[in-house]
Amino acid sequence: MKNEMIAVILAGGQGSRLKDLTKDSAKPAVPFGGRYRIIDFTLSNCVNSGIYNIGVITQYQPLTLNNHIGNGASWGLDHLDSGVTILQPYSNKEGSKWFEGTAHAIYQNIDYIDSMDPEYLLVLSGDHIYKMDYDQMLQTHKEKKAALTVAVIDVPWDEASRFGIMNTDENNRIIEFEEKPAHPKSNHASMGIYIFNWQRLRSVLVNAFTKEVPMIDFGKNVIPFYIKSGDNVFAHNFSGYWKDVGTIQSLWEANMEFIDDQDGLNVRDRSWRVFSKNPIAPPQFITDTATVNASMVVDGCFVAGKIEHSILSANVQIKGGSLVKDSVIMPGTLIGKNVTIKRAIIGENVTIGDNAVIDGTKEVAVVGNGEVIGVKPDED
Amino acid sequence: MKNEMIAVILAGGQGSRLKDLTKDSAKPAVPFGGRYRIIDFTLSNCVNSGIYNIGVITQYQPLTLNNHIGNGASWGLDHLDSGVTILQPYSNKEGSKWFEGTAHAIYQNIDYIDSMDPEYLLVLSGDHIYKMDYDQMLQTHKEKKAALTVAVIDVPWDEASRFGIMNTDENNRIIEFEEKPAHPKSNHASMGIYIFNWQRLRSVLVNAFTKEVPMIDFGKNVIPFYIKSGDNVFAHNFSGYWKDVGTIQSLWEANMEFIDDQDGLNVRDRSWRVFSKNPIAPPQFITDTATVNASMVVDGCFVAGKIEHSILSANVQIKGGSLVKDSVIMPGTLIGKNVTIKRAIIGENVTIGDNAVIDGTKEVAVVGNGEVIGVKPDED
Amino acid sequence: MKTNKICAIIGNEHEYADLLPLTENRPLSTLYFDCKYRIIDFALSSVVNANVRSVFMLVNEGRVKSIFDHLGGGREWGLDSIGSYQYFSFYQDMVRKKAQGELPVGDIIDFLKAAKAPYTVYLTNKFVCNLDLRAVLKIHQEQNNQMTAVFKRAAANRIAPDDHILTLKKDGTVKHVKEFRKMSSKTEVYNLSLGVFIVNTEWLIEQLQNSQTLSLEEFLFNSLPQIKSSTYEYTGYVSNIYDLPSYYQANLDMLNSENYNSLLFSSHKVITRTKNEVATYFSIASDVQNSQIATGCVIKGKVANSLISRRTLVDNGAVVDHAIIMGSTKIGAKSQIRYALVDKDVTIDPGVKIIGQPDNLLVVKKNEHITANIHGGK
Amino acid sequence: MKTNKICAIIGNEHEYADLLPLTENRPLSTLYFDCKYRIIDFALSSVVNANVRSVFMLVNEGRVKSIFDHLGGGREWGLDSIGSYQYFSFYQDMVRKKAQGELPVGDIIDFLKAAKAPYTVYLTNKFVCNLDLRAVLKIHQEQNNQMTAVFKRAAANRIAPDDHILTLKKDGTVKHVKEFRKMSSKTEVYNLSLGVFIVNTEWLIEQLQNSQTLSLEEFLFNSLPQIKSSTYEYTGYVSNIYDLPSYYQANLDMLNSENYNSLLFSSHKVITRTKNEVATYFSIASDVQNSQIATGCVIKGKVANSLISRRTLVDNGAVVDHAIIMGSTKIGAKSQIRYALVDKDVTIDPGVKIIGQPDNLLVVKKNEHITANIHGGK
Repeated sequence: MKNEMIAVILAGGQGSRLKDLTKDSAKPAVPFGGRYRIIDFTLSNCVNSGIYNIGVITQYQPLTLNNHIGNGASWGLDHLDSGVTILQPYSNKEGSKWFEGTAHAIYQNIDYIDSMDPEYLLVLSGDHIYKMDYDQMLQTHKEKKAALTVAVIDVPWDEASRFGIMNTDENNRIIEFEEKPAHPKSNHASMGIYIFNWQRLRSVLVNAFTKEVPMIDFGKNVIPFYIKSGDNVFAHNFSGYWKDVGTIQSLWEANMEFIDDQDGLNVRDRSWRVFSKNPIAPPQFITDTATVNASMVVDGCFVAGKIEHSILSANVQIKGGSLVKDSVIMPGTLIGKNVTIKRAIIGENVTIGDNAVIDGTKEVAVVGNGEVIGVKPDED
Repeated sequence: MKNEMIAVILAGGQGSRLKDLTKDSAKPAVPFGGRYRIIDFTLSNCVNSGIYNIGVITQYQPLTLNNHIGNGASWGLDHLDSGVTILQPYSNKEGSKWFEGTAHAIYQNIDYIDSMDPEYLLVLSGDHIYKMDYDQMLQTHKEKKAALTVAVIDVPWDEASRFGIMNTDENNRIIEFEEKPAHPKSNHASMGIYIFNWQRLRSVLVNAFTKEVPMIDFGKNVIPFYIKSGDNVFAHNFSGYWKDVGTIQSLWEANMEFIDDQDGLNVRDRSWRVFSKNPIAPPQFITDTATVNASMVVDGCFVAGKIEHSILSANVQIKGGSLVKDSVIMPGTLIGKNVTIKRAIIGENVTIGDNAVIDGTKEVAVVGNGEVIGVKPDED
Repeated sequence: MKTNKICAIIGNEHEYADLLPLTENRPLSTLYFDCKYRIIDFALSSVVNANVRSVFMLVNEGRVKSIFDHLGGGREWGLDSIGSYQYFSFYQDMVRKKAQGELPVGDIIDFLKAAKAPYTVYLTNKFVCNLDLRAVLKIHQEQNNQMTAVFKRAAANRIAPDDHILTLKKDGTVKHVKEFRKMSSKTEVYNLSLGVFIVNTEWLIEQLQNSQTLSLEEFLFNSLPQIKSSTYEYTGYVSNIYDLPSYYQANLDMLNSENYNSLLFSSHKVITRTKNEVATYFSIASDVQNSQIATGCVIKGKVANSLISRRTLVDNGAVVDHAIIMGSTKIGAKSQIRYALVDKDVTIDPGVKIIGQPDNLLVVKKNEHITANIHGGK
Repeated sequence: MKTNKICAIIGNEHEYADLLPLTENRPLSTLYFDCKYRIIDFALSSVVNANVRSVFMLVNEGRVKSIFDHLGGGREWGLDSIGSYQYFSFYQDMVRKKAQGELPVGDIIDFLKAAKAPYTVYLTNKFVCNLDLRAVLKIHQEQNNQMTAVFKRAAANRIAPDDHILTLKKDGTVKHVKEFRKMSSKTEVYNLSLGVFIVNTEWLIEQLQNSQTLSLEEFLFNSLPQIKSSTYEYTGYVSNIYDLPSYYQANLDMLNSENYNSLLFSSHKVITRTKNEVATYFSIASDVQNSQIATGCVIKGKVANSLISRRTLVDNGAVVDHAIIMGSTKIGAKSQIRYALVDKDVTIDPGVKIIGQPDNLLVVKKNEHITANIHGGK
C-alpha cells in the first residue's frame, strides 16, 4: 500500500494532571463538548485533511480508547485502503520494550509505518482541541523542500516560557529550538505537530538506537538533532483556535469556550465536521420543570432541573430542583434532586445523591468516573 | 453489554518451534491450507458456535495478526453487539506488565472481560486446526453445573505422555490432571479449551494475584487448584479432526492431510464455513505448460510448472519446468524456472531463483518469510 | 443462541391518503417519529435485536429512494456484515410475475430457502412499538404452533378501518379475523393485530408455493384461523399510524415520560441512522419546556410541548408550541408555530405565524419557504 | 488528495437482445466476467480506486435485484463508510417525472449538489477496462476543459452499431460524434468512445437544469463537440460487450497473459464481491491446461481453454473445452462441454454432451438441469 502521508497520533500518555478523570482511561479518551472525546478533533482533522491511514500509539489503559475508535467506522476510516490501527507495546525476538518517549514510540512502530509505505509521516498529539488542515501544512513542507516541518502558533509573550519555542529566520526556517525558555526570543510555540520525510526520520532513528545515541523525544532530541545536522526544518504558521486540555483548569475552560462557539472553532461548520462515535440514544427530554440556558445538551438526556452555561453529555439525567452551573457533566451520569453543582467537571457514570453540593468556585471541582456521591437518588 | 459467553483466544506465543516462519509474526498468523491463517479455524468456530465477542490476546509481533483480523468483518464480527478486540500489554496506575502465562494474561485483561459482562468465559488457543461447536460444550457445562469444563480428545496411548492428561470418573468428572505424565492413566488429552464460570475464575485469579499465590498458567496452576478446591470440573469429549500445528513437521502434515480433505475436517461443508480475510486477486491461471494434480490452488496464482500433492497460496507464481511436490507455498512467493521443491514449506513473499533445489526428503525443509534463494528469476 | 433461527420479512402494504402531504414523496415507513426516528426503525430494531441477520424488504417502486437514503448500507443496524443481508423486492414485481403466469411470491420463496432459518417473522409497517421477538418465538415454540400472531388490546379510537381484529377462543387461539370496518358488534377494546406473525418457515414455503396472493399480510390473516396458531399479547406502548391526528398524537405521546420510557428506554434499543451532529445549543434567552429535541439544533426562542428534529434553528423570539418540526428547518425570529407539523427543510420567515388548532392541525410541506401567515380554524 | 474532488454516475443504458438468454434476468452490468467478476466491477473499481466516495447509479426497474445482490451493502468497494454513499435511481422515475411535467434529471441534480465535488465522471456499463480516472482528471484539469472524453482505437469488428465514434480535430479536440452504424467512410480503426466522461460539475448542473433529456449519455455525446472539450486515449486492454460472440471472446481474451496482466494485474486492483471459498482442489486424475479457475471448485476431469467460476464441480472423466462455466455448476462424470456458455447453478448429468462450434456457441440457461445431449452446428 502506497500512501503519500500517514499520521501517527501519540495517545499514550496517562494525563495525570487530569486527576481522577484519567484513572481508568487515557487522556485522549476523556469526553469533551457533550458529544466527543478529545481525540475526535485530531482524528477528524486527519480525515478532513485527506489522511486515511492513522496509527494511534497507546500504552496506558487503552480499553476505553479502543472501544471508542473501534474499526474507525465513525470517522469513515473503515474504507478501502484506509484504516486506523491501535499500536500497543509488543515483544519481538530482541525482547520487549515499553514506549519510553515520543520518538522512541515511533521507532518501536517502524514495521507498521513501513507497511503503509508513506513518503511523509505526520506526528500528532491526541490531546488538543483545534481544527487544522494538515494538507496545507504538507503543501508548505513540499514547497520548502523541508525534511521536517513543525506547526507553530503565536502565544501571548507572557506565556511563551511554558512552551517549546521556535526561533525562525526570515524564510520561516527554524534555526533554534528552546524547550520552555526562561527568556524566550520569540512567541512561536510548537504545537507538537510534525511532518517528517519518513525515510530520513527512519534512518535517523535506526542509526541513533543502534548506536545507543539518545533519541527518545521529538522535542528534546530529534528537533535539536535535525537543526544541528543542517536538515531543512521549517515552521508552518497556524492562527486558529488551539487549546491544550492537559489540566483540569484548561479542560474546563475549553469546554466553557465551546458552549458559545465564539472561539473560532466553528464546530457547526459542516464542511469540516468533527466526527465521533454516536451512541444509540433517544432525543433529549426537557421537562416542564426544567430551565436550560446558554448550554449544550445531547441525546439521551433527561432534564428536570435548572441548567446554566453548562454541557450535558449523552444519557445524563438531572432531577427536579437541581442546579448545574458553569459545569461539564460527562456521559451516563445521574444527578438527584435539589443538587447544586457549580464550576465542576463530573466524570462518566457518576451518581450524585439528592441534596449534594459540589462547589468549585475557588478551584474547578472534579468527580472521578463511576463515583457515588451522597445517597443514591430515589428510584421514583 | 450482556453476553452469555465470550471467547478469549490466547495468541500471544511466538511459536519458536516453527522457526523462521514466525520470525516476524505470531504463530496464529501463519498461513494454512492455501486460503487461511491458523487462527481462522478458531475464529470461525466461535462465529459458527454463535459466539460474537472475542478477545485475542497477543504480545509477540502482532502486526500481521492485527492486519489479518482488522475489524473482524471477514468473520462477520463487525456486527451490532459483536466484535473482536486485540488485547496487547498496557500500563496502568499500578505499573506495566507483560503477560507471563495463560492465566496471567486473562488476569491482566479482566477489564475487557468485565466490560462484556459474560456469564461464561471460553478460553481458546489460536494454534489448532479443527472444527468444534463450542455451544455443545457450553450445554455440557450447564448440564453438569460445572465450574470448569475442559475439552478432551482421546489420543493414541503411546502419545499420551506428550499431553496434559485428564483422569475422569464415571460421570466424566475430572478427578486428576497430569501434565505430560510418564505413565499416563488415561488417554484423555486436554485440547487447551476451557469454559469457566467467569465470576468464579475472576475471584480465583484476583485472590491469587493479590496474595501472590502463583496462578500463572491454566495447566500448571488453575486446573489443579480447581480440582483441589472441590470445584466441579468436567470433561467434554471431542472426537473429530484436531491437530496441533506447533512444529514444522505437524504443520506440514496438517497441510498435506488438508489437501485431500479426507481427514474429517470437511472443509467444503458450507454449514460450518471457515472464514478468512479474502485478498483481492484475479482467478488462478493454469497455463498450457502446467500440470496440477492432487493439489490445492487459490486466486492470483500463475502456474506454468508441475504441481504434485501441494498447496499454493494466494498470488504464488511458478514458472515453467519447475516441480513442486508434497509442499506448501505461502502467499506472494515467486518461483523461477526449473526449480525443484520437495517436502518443503516455503514462507510468504519468498523469491526462489531459477534452477534452485529445495529438498526436504529427510526432514521437511523450511524457507523463511521474505527470503531470496538463488538468483532472482528472469523478469521475462 | 446461534443466529439463523429467524429470518424476517418487512412489508410495506399500508399507505394512507389521510397522511398526505407527508407521504407524498416517502412511504409511511420513513415518516419521522420522535425527532430522530423513522417508523421503519421500530420494526427493523425488533428484528436486529433478536439477532436476525437476513431481512427481506418488500417495497413499492417509486418510493424506494427514501428507504435507501435512510438505510444506506445498513451499517447502523449491523446489516452490512458478512452473513447479513438485506434483500429488496418490489410489489410491482409480484404483479408482473402474476401477469406472466409465474408465481408472484417467487422471490420470497427464494429468500426463505436461502436464509435457512426454521422460523420467519413478518412485520407490517404502520405500528410503532418495541417488541421482543425472542419472547414471541419462545411462546411460538412452547405452543408448537404453525403461526403465532401478536396483538394489543386497543380502544376503538386508535384503530383504522382497515386494521385487523382478532377474535379469540377461550384457549387463546384465533377464532376469526376481521377488518375493523366489518366488525358488527362494538365494544370498548379490541384485540388489534399488530401485523406481526412468527411462522414456521417450512410451512410458509409450502403454502406460498401454491398461492397466487399479492398480499402476504392478507395471506397470513386468512391462514390464521385455519391452522395451529395462537396469539401473543403485547403489553408495551404502541401507536398506530393511519392519519394526521394519529400520527401527531403518536409523537406527542412521547412527551408522557411513561410512554417515552416504555418505547425508548427498554432493554432493546431502537436503532436509527446516526448523523454526526453537534450538541444542541440553548441560548441564554431560550425558553424550553416539556419538549424533546434531537441533536444539532440551535434554540434561541421559546419551545413548549413540541418535538424538534435534527439541525433545526429556532431563532430569537420565535414560539413553537404543540408542534412537530422535522429536520433542518429554519424558524425565523419572532415567528409563531402552533398545532402544526412542519416537514423537512422548511424555511419560515421572521414574524410569520402558522397557527393551527388542536382539531385542525396545519401541515407545511417539505422544502417550502413560508413567507406569509397561515391560520387554520373551523 | 482529498476525496471529494470527483463524484461518479454509473449508467445502465445499454442492453442487447443479442446477449439473451444470459441477460434474461440480469442487466448487462452483472454478467459474469473471467470467473469471478461482473462487468460492473470494472467501472466501480475505477471509481473507488480514484478515491471517489459518492456514486450515483442509474438502474432499470425489474433488473435491480441482481445489482443489489452483487453490491450488497457496498462493503467490498468501501462504499458502506461514513461519508460514502451509493444512490440508486431508476430510469423509469425519469420517464414518470417527465410525464408529470417535472425535470426528468432532478434526482441527478440533487445528487450532484449534495456531493459537492468539482468534477463528475460518467461511466457507461458495457466496457471492460481498467481505467485510471485520476490520470484522466489530470489531463482534464491541465487542458482546463469543460469535458474530457475517453476513447480507445478499435477495429471495426469490435464495435457495436450503437457505439459512438469520435472524430478528432488536429488539436485532439472533438470535431463530431457519430453512432458507428451511421459512419459513412470505413477505415481500419476507429476512435471508439468508452462511454467515460469527466465534466465540470457546475457546468453539468447548469446544463441539466435546462434539459429534458432521458439519456445522460446522449446528452453528453451531443454536448461534446459544442464546448471546450478534449479526449484521453486509453491504451490498456478493453473489451466491448454487445452480443454473445463479443462476450465469449472478451472472456477467452483473458487466457492471453498479456491481456490478463494488463486488465487484472495493473496497479489498480479490480474489486469484486468476496465469498469465503475453499482453495480449488485438483484431483490426482485431473488434467487442466490453459484455463482460469476461481476458488471453491473441485476439478476431477479435463479442462482446457476455459474459464470456470466459483464452486463448480467438474467430475471424473468430464471434458470442458473452450467453455465458460459460471458459478456453482455441477458437471457430471464423463460429460462433455465444448464451445458453450453455461450459466449459474446448472446441473449437467453424467455422460451428457453439450457440443457447440466456434461460430455457433451454445448457451445453457441459469438453473437448468441438462439430461440429454445438445449439439450446435450449421
